[in-house]
Amino acid sequence: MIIYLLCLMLFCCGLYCILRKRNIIKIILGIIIAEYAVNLFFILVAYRMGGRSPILSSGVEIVNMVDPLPQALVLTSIVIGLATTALLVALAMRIYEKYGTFDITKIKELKG
Amino acid sequence: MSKEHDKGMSLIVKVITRLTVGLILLFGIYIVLHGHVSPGGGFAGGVIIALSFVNLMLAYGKDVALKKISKSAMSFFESTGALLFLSIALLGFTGGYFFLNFISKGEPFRLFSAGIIPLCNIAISLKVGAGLFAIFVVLVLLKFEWEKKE
Amino acid sequence: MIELYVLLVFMIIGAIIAIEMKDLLSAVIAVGAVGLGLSIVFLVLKAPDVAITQLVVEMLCLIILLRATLKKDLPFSTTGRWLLNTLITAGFIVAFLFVAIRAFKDLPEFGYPIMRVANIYLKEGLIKTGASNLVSSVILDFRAYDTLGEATILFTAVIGVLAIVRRIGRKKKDEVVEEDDE
Amino acid sequence: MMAISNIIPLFVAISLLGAFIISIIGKRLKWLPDLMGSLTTLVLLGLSFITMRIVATQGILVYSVGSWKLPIGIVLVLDGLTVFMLITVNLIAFFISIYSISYMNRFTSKWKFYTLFLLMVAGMNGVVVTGDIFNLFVFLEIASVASYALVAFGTERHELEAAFKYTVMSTVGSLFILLGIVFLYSYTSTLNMADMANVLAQKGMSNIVIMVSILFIMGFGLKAALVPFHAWLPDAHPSAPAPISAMLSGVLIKSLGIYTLCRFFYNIIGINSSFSSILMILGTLSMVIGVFLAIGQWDFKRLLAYHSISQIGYVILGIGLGTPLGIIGGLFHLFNHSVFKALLFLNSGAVEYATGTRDLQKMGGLMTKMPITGTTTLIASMSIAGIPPFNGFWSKLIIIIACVQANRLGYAFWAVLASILTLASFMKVMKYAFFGKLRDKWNKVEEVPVFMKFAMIILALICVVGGVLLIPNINEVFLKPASDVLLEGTKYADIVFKGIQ
Repeated sequence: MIIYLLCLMLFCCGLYCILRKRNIIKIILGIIIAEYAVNLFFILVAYRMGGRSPILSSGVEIVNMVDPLPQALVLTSIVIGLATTALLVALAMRIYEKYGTFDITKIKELKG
Repeated sequence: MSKEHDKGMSLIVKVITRLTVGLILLFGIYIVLHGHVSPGGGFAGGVIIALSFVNLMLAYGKDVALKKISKSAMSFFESTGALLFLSIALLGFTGGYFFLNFISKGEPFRLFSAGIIPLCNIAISLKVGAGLFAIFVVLVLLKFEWEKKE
Repeated sequence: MIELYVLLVFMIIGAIIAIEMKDLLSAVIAVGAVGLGLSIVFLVLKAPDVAITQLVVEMLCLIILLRATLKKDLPFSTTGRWLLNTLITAGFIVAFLFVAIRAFKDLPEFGYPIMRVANIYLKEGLIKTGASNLVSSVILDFRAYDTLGEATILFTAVIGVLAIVRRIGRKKKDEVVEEDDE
Repeated sequence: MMAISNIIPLFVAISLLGAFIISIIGKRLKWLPDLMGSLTTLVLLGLSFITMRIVATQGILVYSVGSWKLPIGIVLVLDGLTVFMLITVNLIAFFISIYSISYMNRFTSKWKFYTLFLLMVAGMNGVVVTGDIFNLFVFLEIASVASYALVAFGTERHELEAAFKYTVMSTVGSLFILLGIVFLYSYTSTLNMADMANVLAQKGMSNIVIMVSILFIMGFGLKAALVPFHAWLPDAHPSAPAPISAMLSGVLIKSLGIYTLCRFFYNIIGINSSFSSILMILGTLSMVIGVFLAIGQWDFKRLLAYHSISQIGYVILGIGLGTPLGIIGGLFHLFNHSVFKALLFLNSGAVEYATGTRDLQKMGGLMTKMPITGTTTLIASMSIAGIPPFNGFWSKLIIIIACVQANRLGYAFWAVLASILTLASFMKVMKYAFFGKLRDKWNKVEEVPVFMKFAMIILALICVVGGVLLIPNINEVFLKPASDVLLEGTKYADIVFKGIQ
């Protein structure tokens, strides 16, 4: 229970960074932190008290393995995070090239 | 700054890189091939392979690294890996289902077991290794061009 | 399970440092520390596959981000109505956490998941797929279709990055532009 | 003998195959990307019409990927709503790929464009056909990542900026969706949507369901650009190349936002009156605020983008009503909006192609020089404004009648008001862009190439004859099965379990 809360607090740190920081790189860092938190939450809900990793070895009977499904899903979600981050960094570098700054208060050609 | 990076880093770094880069590559291949019996798998192994090339590039500069694997080869490997994975999926239709594990499962805990899983791992590692190194190269070269202008 | 709490607190502190640090390079390195902490947490939670992947992905992310930020420390500017916006954000986060805490009461207790479907994987995974690494058997056999999607996302990102870094995007009518294709 | 249900995975496989082949050999053979793009989308369109027949004759089809049965593997589901969305997506995608053959000559690296375009189509088809919630998330991300790159395809300053804003907001939406999926998985211990519906029905209402609903409304609302979450749309849609604007406004926000919201609220947790009124309030807000913001715009594409927000509001309002007539109206408006908004964006692209500007104040009298673009724009404008006998009229009429029938006169009033304001704003467009005196500098303007004309004319024809979809015989195979899926609610689970061979 408290551990879930700590995990969501990490998520909120990332969210705060995305919403309040005015620097492109900081926003990207916020997204990365929030992604970490969601991945962590997925593994947390799969954990089993005193569990073993879900890898069999020959000749040994293991009874209490943790849930392998969320681990597989988190692998996918890490890759998705990497893809998004790579795209964001490419965009950020191009924006720096065009505007000469990472500050989004100075990058405002479009009106909201 | 750009000139330094064309040449690479200092001698110590170069020597250590030369000694370790092969091992890193080998470790990546090991992780890929044993994905179905031990932790790891195509994705992690592919990233390690990409990191070995990144290491080479950081230490020796872009010319040496791009001589080992050219840009067109990277792009080819990437698309081929993706296509290979899709064709494994489509070959499942021979057994009647998309993504059917159509090869015999073999004996557990051996290297040659688990049907299509090792093949999928190899396809993914090709794709991931080439793709991530391509992203890295593109982003680094992008920086070089406009730093020269300044 | 005390080490889990310690690691999580460490990660939160790392995240706060990363957010509040004025220097971009330090912020990126702090996020790297958070990622490494996450990797250890995965190991403690018995997810070695995820830990390895997180570790290598973390390194690659760090290298790419370092290349993007090197020698570009910039002063931060604050916009007008700073206090108001911060209050709104804080209010949103507090409301979010409040709803989440109420939802946690209905979740299964930490360490005792339901595992209705997962037990099938644990019992029959080896017989049906032949892979002793059950995570591998899930991602590449039971749910291989997801992995096809995952590989496609990475492919999309590579093509996307190649498309974004093109020097010249648009051309005028009948203009011939030398294309720098990779 | 191949089972008939093997057709379902082909929707993803064919589009991915097209994308991969273009990426390997497309840069050497310059003609290949054009051909491959049109051919792939044509095949997909043909397949979607075949599925319409299959569902009409055989009922719902369920496909187990890799022969793993329902709870442990991923299943693909083909029901009325899926067929409806497949036809909408692939129809628009086909005409847009034809249009792009000429239009994209103004951009470099055409093969990258077509690769990303086909990947986006693959993602949307994947979202629509899947019956597994995590799989839905993965394909949603494919479509989103492809669209981030496509918005920045021109690589000018404002395009990069718009793409960055879009990427950040959309990624936050994805994170909320993923968090919701984690809660659902922990609570139900399954990822299959049908299985999940069963478990949730047993456990009844709880705080988890409320939490997940909030997360999903925020997440999918960000993807669909409902009003409190709409800030990215007016930047991202105008900045993209015109075919991509058409694709984003026409189908992407619908298959990623509205379809998923419908599926979740109707088929997984089962709709009740409070969720229904949340959807209706969000819909009305989008409808009214979108149209008020649109009126003051002078940039052609930006104006259209604000109208997208407003029209999405109609769809959500109709679907949120929950009555049979309301749902039919909402879905019909979804289809109609795909057609006429795609057409309008293609028109704006044609004007930009010919004159090089998007500013309405600088245009004028283009009707004489570009008769086909002018006429098709006129048809599309009348459709979106709801003038009989064009398709937009029928769907808006049904939604308003449904509001009145359900005794929601307030909502009906706002719908009528938004419709009148839409008419006013499109009269402005026609007056400034196409009628009036021709300016001297546009004397050399020529009509656009033949491929662009072809796509615009066919879409305009669909706008004109769109009303026939309401004729009972056609309604029976296209709209009614789709609305039935939503009306059945959580019986969806039983149907899917029964459908497994």
